[in-house]
Amino acid sequence: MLVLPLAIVWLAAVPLALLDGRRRWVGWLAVAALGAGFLAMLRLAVAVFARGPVELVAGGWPAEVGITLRADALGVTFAVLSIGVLLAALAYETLGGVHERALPALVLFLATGLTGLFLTGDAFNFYVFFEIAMTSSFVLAGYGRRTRELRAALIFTVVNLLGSTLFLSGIAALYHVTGTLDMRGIATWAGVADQNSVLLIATIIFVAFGIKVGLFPFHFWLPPVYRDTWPAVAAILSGALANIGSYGLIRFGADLLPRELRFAAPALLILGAASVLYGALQAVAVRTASEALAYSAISNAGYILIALGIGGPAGYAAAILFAVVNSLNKTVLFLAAGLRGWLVSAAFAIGAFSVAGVPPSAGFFGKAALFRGGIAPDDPALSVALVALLFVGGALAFVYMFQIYQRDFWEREGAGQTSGIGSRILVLGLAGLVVAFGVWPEPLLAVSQQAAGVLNGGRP
Amino acid sequence: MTVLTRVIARLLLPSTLITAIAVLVKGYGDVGDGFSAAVIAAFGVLLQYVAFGHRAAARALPLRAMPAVSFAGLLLALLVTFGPVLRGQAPLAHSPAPGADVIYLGTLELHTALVFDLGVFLLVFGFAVGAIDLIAGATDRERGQGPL
Amino acid sequence: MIVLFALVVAILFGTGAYLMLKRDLIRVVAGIILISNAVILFIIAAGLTRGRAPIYPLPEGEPISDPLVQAMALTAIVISFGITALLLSLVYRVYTTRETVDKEDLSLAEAEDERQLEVERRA
Amino acid sequence: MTVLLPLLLALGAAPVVLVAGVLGARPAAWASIVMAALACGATLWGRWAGGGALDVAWAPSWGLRLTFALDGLAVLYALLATGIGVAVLLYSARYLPLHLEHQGRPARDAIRFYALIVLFMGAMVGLVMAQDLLLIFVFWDLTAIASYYLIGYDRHKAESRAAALMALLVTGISAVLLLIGLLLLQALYGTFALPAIVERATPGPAQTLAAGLIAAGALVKSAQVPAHFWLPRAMAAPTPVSAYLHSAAMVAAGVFLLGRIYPLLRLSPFLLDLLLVVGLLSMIFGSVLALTRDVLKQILAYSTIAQYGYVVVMLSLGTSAGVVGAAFYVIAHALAKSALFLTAGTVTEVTGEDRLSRLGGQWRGLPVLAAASGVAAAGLGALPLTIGFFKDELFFKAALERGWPFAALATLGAALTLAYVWHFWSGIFLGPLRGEAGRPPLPLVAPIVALGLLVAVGGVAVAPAADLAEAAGRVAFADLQPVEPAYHLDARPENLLALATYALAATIIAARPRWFRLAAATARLGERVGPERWYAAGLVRLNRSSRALLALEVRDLRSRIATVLVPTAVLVAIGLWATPTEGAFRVGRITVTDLPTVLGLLLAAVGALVATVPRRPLTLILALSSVGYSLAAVFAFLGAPDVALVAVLIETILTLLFLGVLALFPAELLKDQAVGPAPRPSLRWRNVGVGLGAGAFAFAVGWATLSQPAAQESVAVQHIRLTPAAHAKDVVTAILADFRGLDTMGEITVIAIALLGIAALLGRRERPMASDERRATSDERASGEEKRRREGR
Repeated sequence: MLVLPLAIVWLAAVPLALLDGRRRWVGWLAVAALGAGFLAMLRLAVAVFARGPVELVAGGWPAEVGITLRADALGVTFAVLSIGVLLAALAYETLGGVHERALPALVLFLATGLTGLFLTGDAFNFYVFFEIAMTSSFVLAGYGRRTRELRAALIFTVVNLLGSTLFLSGIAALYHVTGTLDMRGIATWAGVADQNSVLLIATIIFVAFGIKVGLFPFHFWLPPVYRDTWPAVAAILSGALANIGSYGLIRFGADLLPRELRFAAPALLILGAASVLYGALQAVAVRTASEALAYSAISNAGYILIALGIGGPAGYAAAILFAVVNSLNKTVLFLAAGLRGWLVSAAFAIGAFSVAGVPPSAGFFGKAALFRGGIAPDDPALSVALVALLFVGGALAFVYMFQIYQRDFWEREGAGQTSGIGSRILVLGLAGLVVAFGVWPEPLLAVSQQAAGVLNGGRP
Repeated sequence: MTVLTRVIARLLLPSTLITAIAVLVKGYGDVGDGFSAAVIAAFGVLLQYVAFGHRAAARALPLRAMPAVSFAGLLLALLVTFGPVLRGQAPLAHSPAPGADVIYLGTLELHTALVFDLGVFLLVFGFAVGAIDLIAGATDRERGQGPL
Repeated sequence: MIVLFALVVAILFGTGAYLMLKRDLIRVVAGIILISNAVILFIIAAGLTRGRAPIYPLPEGEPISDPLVQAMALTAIVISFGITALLLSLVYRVYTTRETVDKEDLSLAEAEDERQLEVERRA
Repeated sequence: MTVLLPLLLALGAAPVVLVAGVLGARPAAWASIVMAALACGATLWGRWAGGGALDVAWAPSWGLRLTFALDGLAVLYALLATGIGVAVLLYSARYLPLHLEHQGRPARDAIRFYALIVLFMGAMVGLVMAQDLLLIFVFWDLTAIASYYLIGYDRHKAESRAAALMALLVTGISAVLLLIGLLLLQALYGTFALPAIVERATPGPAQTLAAGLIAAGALVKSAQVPAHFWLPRAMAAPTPVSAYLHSAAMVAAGVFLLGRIYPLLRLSPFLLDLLLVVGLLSMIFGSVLALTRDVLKQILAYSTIAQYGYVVVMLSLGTSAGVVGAAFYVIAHALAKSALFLTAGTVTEVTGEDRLSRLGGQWRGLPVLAAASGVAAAGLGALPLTIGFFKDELFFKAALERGWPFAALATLGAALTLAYVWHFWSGIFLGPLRGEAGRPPLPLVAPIVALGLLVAVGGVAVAPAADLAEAAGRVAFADLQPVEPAYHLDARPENLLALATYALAATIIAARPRWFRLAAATARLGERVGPERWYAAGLVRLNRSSRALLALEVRDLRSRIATVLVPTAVLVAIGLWATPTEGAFRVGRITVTDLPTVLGLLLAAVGALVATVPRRPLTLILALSSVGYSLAAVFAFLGAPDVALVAVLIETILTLLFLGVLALFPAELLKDQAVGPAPRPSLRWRNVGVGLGAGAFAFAVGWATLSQPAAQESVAVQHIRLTPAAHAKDVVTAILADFRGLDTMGEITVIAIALLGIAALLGRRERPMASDERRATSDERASGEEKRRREGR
């Protein structure tokens, strides 16, 4: 059962690579395969939440010798989310008409990478799946093949390659100090290793994931990439791929290196605050919806970091909840920004309200979780500072989201022809999901708490 | 291009391929594996390019099929990976199982890991040759015609 | 040896970084290759138990070099090779659409686009 | 059931209206009216049946519950929301088609309007019944969303858009204060259930802070000074919206919330005093400004600010008379104010004028309207025989309890109210005839008549309203003293104050020419330096500084790389500084047997350094491959023959690929690169600096790691041990193909993806497929371009 979601997408990707993805039936075939993978993942997730983690060692070797695949609450949460986002984006592009033959296969390869890295319990194996995901997204970023997209792809590739090499060095270094690649083993042995080296290793791993989520000051690649890539690709990058960064920060920080995370908490809070304010301030004066969303992504990455800096079960749960909600929001918004018509305007508005944290939307609970985390610390000065920061960041989110919403959807209402009904319904359905989680938040809240519970640093 | 280079190139093609196969099957016992074997084999093909030019090489060799070879290799490796799952074993569980007896073909041990390595070989070979072909093709388009 | 490995890794990484800051994209690719080399050297150094090759029959009483870092290094080499090849073709495509391998020019084009956006926004 | 029915009817109204909208705008209008009337009836029935409560689990993980109760406070506001909702919707059913016709918009646009109004109503009903803090917040923001769309209903007008944005920003952002307060309460008392919190609450700074934050959110919503400015702007909405917003929803929500959390407010005298100041300021300020306005709806808007100022003052007096008075005041005000707004709408509709200076003498053409709105105006002005008389009676009574200064201020406020009400009504209906009036359609008058009648009836039979108010007060004040408003023909202080009010009002009206300049100057001053200016300037400045910041954003690839490397170096440096370094670093020994390795390493280093120098790409590539081969040698010396072999092979093929791609670039271009202008020296040194920084942090991390002895024996030992079991001799190959075969699987997948990417990038430009060429060229391509274009480029 653990292998099934991985096997489905991986095996399906190969024949699709040889087919011409511009044909409609190929696109739908890919959607069906990805949908099957999604369902298998969902089944796995249900089992994990009901009965606890599932694990197996590839090749039937003893643990640590072979690669351990481990599905725990944290991993399956991100996996279901990311594959869901990919599914939505692929269906969106298939509805609108695929332009390049490789697209469906690339999305499936990306799904393979994401599934694998969320389900693996081995640090180096994580790196390998990470590279599968990154390589497919490098190619995807150039989708459209005009100067704009190619430039975005180049920037994306070069900066993220730098991040990948940093991450790889981090893994090698962790192996050196712990003598193992198994995540559980690393968590055990990194805690007894000398703090000096582990902290430095943690720093470069942090940078690698910081680049991925677009944290200030590692974010400079992000705005042109999110702005200039195709809408569906931008949705994939921000809704699915950025999850690697959030997941990585949570997994490597709170689970594998909790001692270093606690030690670096002040730095995380400062960087997070800078990211929140910087991204939100930049987003105010931008010219297009996608650019506003890009800066908003930077701002929201800061929130995740702040939640991690707050730490404890509440902080980690908030980080996970916010990461999930943020990914949903960005998917809806990027997809909606590429369309026109009144259903789309409603979807964009729902996304905007969710980003601003207005109920009844999933974003509200993300924001409330952050505020609860901000109130939690015993130090009143810290609490006040955190709450004030969250307040200012939220206020700016109101300004930038609704300035752009009014400009793009109110002022220009009726301009341009309406997009296809299929894509619009898809986007509205996603937005409906955001509202549904706002009305009935229990699944999100329970999942984030349970996911935080599997972390070494997140046990009460 | 002199006649000599062409002759040498033609002669070298089988020998590189044989070296490659040797590296492939010997991998388990000694240095080398499917990957190195594939790169060595790719050099043999590359030599044909140098000797005969892209057009001629493309005519003589099934270059168009390279992506297919590549993905067939990937599929093969994937089947070895996920095949055992159908039998209720862990993925990549090789048969014969660890410690069990192996059928020998001369000194060659028949083992699913070998099939896995074959998949790697096909994929990397397809990649190397395919990439070179694509670059050569782009060169052709860029300046009409000519060798690498 | 420890400090020497660290130093050479640092030199490879630093020169790679320096090349990545250069104007033309060819040098950026070269920089990435150097940085990858630095990382692979670091991986091998991370298993610094010098000894015989880990191939059976194992030598008696002699140290054996760490096979796991070798496997990691091999995987990393292959991955970075594939990605470098991809990056090279991306650079080529950027060149054919922009007629340049010059980064400066690339950012100029971006500035142009942004000015265009500004004009449209005002309108 | 008694709770559920009004709630379901109110919340279900919006979907019902949308469904009815499928049939057209008129059915939607009727559906909205029917649903509002049903909800109103259900609320009355619920009150008759004695209230009730509902408590269902919502989100157990956070301890959230769906708790609703139909208590006195809820009944009062729910009746206002649904009852006035019926009147407003009846009015809208005729008004909106006219409105849309004027603007040349399709009649179907009205459906959205009705749906939003009933959504607004549903949100209000939910808000007043909710007993769970987060639930309260959910409905609170839902009213903000509904009002946002209603204010921005005429979205083609820039004015409407700005007003909607302002209302959303001001009320939405201030609502976050409320949220913080609610979460703080939860953190203090461990529950989101308001009744439980009221029980557990004890005075203290944290409690005061929480209650203060909630009150702040409530005051902004009630448009109290200094956050009042959004309300007059919100007049950009169609008139029925204003009528509803001001009387029964949105603005009323603010004072409702103050009533809801009153037990918490009471714990802190400081907070009550603060509220008192805000209320008094709003009262005076709103009244004075209302007196100076010329646009009909503006007068009413400032009046609302002042009127809710009264309510806040009454609440903050801290007496039971004040609390009941506040509740009563809300009823009286809602009836009168909605009638007056609708009057303004009708007058504007039939005359086309919306300013007092262009109106006058309209009673001739609109006698019924003049009479009905006259009664409503009298109600707002607190003349006897209207419900308004009692609101002032209670107000005076409460003020007197606190002392004469408060009574004096109350009198002044009441007099100002009477004065601007007169200003408004007489300006429209009395004096010489100005403005051509057509005949108003019946639905534009009937709701006003109905509301006027209610105002008059309330002036005779005060008991029902008084009961409602008392029941509402009981929620806030458990130990409530009954208050019985009635006409007393004696010389009690309240009556004297009322008389004083009339006299003062007459003076103010008569002396209008004397004070008008002063008042207008004050208003102008307020506009020039007031909070609205701050808002506008703040928004402009925010956008400007954001644009300036945006201009600073890095724009080229090299800086994007540098901005990754430099902060990393800084972080690593901080990490080094923050941890003890003593004994953490080891140099390590070098023996004679290491010499080949050392040599290889040095060659690699030299090769890398050489690679930075050449200007010709070919030399660069040679330098690169020398690095690669040297490293391969190092690997061989270190006992890693597999790695060495692959490194050599890869280096060779990579060099060939590199050369191949290079051959694609025209020679001139590469030459240009080679001899092109040298980069500016500053830039060059910056690059060198960044490179050095990168090298430094790599060195630090590398050295720190390698100095650290492994914490345990490497797992590789087991790999070596188990290799024979895997039928292999070469441990590395066994790891790659067996132990860690999944890594290899991933690795070759990366290669396959790279091939896919190279094919996409270097292959022939993809042409649209023959089979669906038409689709691909025309609509697919177009839709792609369209996407781009629509993104605003």
